[in-house]
Amino acid sequence: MADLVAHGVAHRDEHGSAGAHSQNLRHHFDNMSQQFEAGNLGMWVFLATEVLFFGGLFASYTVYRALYLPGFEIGSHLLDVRFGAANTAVLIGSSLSMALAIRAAQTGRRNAQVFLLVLTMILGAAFLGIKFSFEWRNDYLEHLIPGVNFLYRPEWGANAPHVQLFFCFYFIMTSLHAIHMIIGIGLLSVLTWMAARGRFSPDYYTPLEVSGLYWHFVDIVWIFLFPLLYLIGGRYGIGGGH
Amino acid sequence: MNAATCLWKSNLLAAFSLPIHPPTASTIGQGVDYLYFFLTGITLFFTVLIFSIIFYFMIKYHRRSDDEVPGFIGTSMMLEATWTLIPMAICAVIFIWASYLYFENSRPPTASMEMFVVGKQWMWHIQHPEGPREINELHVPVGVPVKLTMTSEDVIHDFSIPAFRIKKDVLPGRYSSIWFQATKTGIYHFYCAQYCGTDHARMIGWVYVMTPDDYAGWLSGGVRGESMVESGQRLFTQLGCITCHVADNSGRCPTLNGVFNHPVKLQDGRTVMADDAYLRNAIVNPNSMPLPGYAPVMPSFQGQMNEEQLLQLIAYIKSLGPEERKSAGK
Amino acid sequence: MSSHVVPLKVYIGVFLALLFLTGLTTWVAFIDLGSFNTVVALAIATVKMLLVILFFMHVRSSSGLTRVVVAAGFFWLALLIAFTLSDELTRKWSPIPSSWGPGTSQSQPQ
Amino acid sequence: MSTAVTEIPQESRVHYLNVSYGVKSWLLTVDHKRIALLYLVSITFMFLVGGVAAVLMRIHLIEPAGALVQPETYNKLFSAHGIIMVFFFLVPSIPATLGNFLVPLMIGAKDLAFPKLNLLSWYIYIVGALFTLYAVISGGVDTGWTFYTPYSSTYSHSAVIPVAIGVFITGFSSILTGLNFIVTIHKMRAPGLTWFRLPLFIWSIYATSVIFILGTPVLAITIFLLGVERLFHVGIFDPAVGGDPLLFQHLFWFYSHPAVYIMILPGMGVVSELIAAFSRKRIYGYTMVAYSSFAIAIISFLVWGHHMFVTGQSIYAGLIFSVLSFLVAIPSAIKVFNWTATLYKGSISYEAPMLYALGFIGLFTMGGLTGLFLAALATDVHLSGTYFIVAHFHYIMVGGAVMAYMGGLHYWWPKISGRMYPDMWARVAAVIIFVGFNLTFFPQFMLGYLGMPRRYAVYPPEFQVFNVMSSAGASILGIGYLIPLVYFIWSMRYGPIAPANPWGAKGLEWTVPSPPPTENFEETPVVTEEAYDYAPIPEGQHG
Repeated sequence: MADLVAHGVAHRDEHGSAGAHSQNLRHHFDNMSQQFEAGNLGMWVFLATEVLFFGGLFASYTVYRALYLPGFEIGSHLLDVRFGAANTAVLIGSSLSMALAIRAAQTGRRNAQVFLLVLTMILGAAFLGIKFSFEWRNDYLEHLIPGVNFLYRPEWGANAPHVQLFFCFYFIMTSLHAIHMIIGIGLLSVLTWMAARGRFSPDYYTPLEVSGLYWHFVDIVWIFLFPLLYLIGGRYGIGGGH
Repeated sequence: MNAATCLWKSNLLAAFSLPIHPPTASTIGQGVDYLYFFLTGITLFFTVLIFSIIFYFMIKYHRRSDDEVPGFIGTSMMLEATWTLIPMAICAVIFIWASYLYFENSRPPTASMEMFVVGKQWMWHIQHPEGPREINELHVPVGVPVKLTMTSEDVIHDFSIPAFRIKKDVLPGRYSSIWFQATKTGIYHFYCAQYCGTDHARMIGWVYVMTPDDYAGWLSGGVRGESMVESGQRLFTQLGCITCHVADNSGRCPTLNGVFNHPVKLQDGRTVMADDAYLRNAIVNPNSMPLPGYAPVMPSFQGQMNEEQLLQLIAYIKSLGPEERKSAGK
Repeated sequence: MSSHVVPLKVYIGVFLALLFLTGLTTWVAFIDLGSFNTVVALAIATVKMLLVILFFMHVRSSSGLTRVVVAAGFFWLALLIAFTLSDELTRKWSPIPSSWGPGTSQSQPQ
Repeated sequence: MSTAVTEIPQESRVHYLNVSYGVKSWLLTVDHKRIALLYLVSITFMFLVGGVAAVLMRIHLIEPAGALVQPETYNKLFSAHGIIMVFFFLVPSIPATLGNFLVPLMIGAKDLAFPKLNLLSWYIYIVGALFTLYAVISGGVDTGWTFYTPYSSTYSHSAVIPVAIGVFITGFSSILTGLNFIVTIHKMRAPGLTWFRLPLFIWSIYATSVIFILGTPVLAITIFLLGVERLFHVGIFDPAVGGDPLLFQHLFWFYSHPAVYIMILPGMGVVSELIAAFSRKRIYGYTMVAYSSFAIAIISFLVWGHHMFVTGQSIYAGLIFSVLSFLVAIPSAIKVFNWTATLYKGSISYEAPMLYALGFIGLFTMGGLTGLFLAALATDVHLSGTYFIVAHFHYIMVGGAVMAYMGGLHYWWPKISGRMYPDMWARVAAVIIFVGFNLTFFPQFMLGYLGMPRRYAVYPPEFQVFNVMSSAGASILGIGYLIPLVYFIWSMRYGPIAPANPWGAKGLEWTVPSPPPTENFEETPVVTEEAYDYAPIPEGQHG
């Protein structure tokens, strides 16, 4: 959690009190390019941290998947690949609109910025909608949420604990990802407001750029989560979707 | 026994009011000690070296006036290389020596006596193959390799016998093992060396190293329960294993005669060794490793028996030679 | 400001490539490739990641320092996974009992 | 760098301490120097709390049957001591106080790159610390600072969750501090201040920040998984359903071994500054010392398995981790030799900071060499889990990191407070700490070799003699630490006014007045000289 709040501040730092100044340059920087580079590097370093933050989960997941492949396959095949693939497409779309929003700032088109930022948020919300109201709801109904209502099924046999382990990681990874999405949407709403007030120009769009990096990173996490969670051991032999 | 303990303790206190070296009472201990002394020598040498140089320089180059400015001294790459390569060489020697010892020590001799250790908060249960059980005490004959197969009922413990220079974590849900061959009769401490909760510090006991005659006397003296194998055999019947695992391989399940320590071919094509861990898994989690040609009909016995019974059952299966079953169990 | 404006068609092209790869990875999952299914899925994911990093995140036109930071993150992740697996995957090989197989001598250190 | 400082009387001059007053001016400050002081006060408090726990433990252990408390309480004491000292004192100690204060000053910047983020780091630290203190007061936690599963996840009946939350939160404070340092050192250096003109303290802080950035998140997620497991019992680390308790140890040590270097690397940086200043010489083998910080930061991530040689980790993995552990000893050895060589033909004076620095070299050498016993597989089997380990890491963390911290605090105290401390008292305290430290921890090497396991509330009587020695040493050590606390506070009001450069040392931080103005430098300095440029460096030589 804290990292995300911090991100907001990290990001705000570059433009923080800018409203009060006639310029966007903070006093302890020598010039705009130093400030831009500092903000950019700060976000990249933060993302390196994020890689390792998710990395602990990926490492644990890899270990258990290597040890308990059959259980993980059963678990993976209980997920609906159509939702996973659709969500991947939605998220890629949001990354595109984010990138285009930055481009709109670079080319000084304010209305396009606002439109694209709103579109990004809508796509992000759509992702979360699919995740929560279809996938997680189904999982709940099918008693697949460990620690809440998980039930062993007889056909899993001795693999049952490992199926549960798979769902542990499924829920921890997707919820951590979802939290990052929610923070990202919060960030974008601030940016939208700023964009609407014309705060960004071809000379100054650092907040957009660094938030974009964050948004794309969250996209990348999902790009890996999709095959790792939905496509274990191939989907052949179990029929389409469910 | 308690009197002997007290006597020994007071003797020790009298003899070594300030002990600086633990007793060395196993074949492994000797080798570890040599390495330890070598390392101590290295440590002393370099500590004394650094301290002396610092003291010497401190006195020799003491600042004499406030505006004194010493000249620049360029770095000699030869010198840098020297004090990089020499420590490297020393480290390489220690690494090879220590690893060699460790590998040697991790390999129990085949002719080992096997004893079973179960750790639980906060005591040690020990069972001898002949039957006697002990709590927080371990009687062993001198000069005979002994292998301890260990597991835990709850958290991670660690079975440590400093006089033998051995130690190994005891984990729940799996077996770990150590072995030793005592070289000196006597009484030595063993400890739990992995923090395990409130009374961690009371999870200690004594190893009694006895002459083989004394050990035989001790074995016959105590109230003798069933041997490990006998208990296992009883469980084998009670739990109904015997109805499927028929000796002549005519049952619904494969015969267990001679299965121990031999490769088993699994349905997915892998071949695994039928060691303790395999047998344990096969009992607790039978369907996780289906065998070709057999239906997965065996139920899991997880929760049906405690760790000690599991050990007994495995001891019985291990005792089943390739020949007739009735010759086993004796 | 440092970065130049990337042409619209590059963004659209990358987007279409990402969509195509998503479809591809899903489609491939329904074909039996044995253990190669995982390899292919991860390879495709890696390509997608590179596309996002290089184009959407502008690493293609950014400084060497940024590239080092990106590489460091993934390199350390690889270390974490590789070294953990070095234990988890080799743990079951208990040393071969000295009685097993011909030519192994009784090793009993004195 | 050698520009003469015009001395204006301190009282009439506006500096960062008197620029504004009141609680609000401190709690909302974004000045890196004030934030450093906020940290200084907070970690000193945590040090005292952890220290009290240590003293109680040592009193308890005077008698084999335990002299003071029940085993349950003892377990909570050593857990509180470990958790507080590691996560709330040692990890932030030098980076968050001296680092925060000095990084911008040393590189000629007005502030860190993200001042508000810096303040936020402190608040995060405080929230984490409050959670942990709450847990300690509301009943305590008894898992040890290592939180090993399944004890912590299933069997412990203590306040594991609040402490886990505290540690989790504090981790982000480290991450943000590290992030700030990395960006600052990359982007805010004064013109002319190339990488190889940087003070070695900056190199070590940079290397430390790399570990902060790449290690701490793994700890955070590990603690998170532990919390999930404890709350929901879903089996992540539970062997009954296929979870692996050793996986927790892998993830935990992936951070916590490098964390040892988070503690010692900044100490190495401080000692490099002190040795140079008090022998008036450029550090011998500057480049090697700088690179070795980096080598340590990287290799330190590859050695964590040496904490697990007796856990049942694969012996092949053990082999790899063992050889890499020996490898990480090499850069440390290089540093020790280079520091010692710096003294050669120097102009050595024995102010208190120098005494700490020399003490550091000696104790770190011993701590490092005893580490070889633990990197070596065969001897580790005998020694791991015993007091030998306790002694070894205290030689590194207390004999090393805390000594350096104390030395650095004395060295830069005139810059921080604008006042001098009483030199005689400081030297006496340094000697007392050195003696007390050795008396406390050397006997523990013997105890460990004899086989006494750590974390024992009671112990067999044959170990009593060494335990009593250790407890006696601890009381001396305790007094040693209280003396500086008293005279530092005293000096803030009554100490003689400090000049801008009381030691005649080189470095940008000594070119500004003591205490420095809020903006640090009136105009951005331009650096034309090498670091530690006491004597002219011949053309083309870097050394």
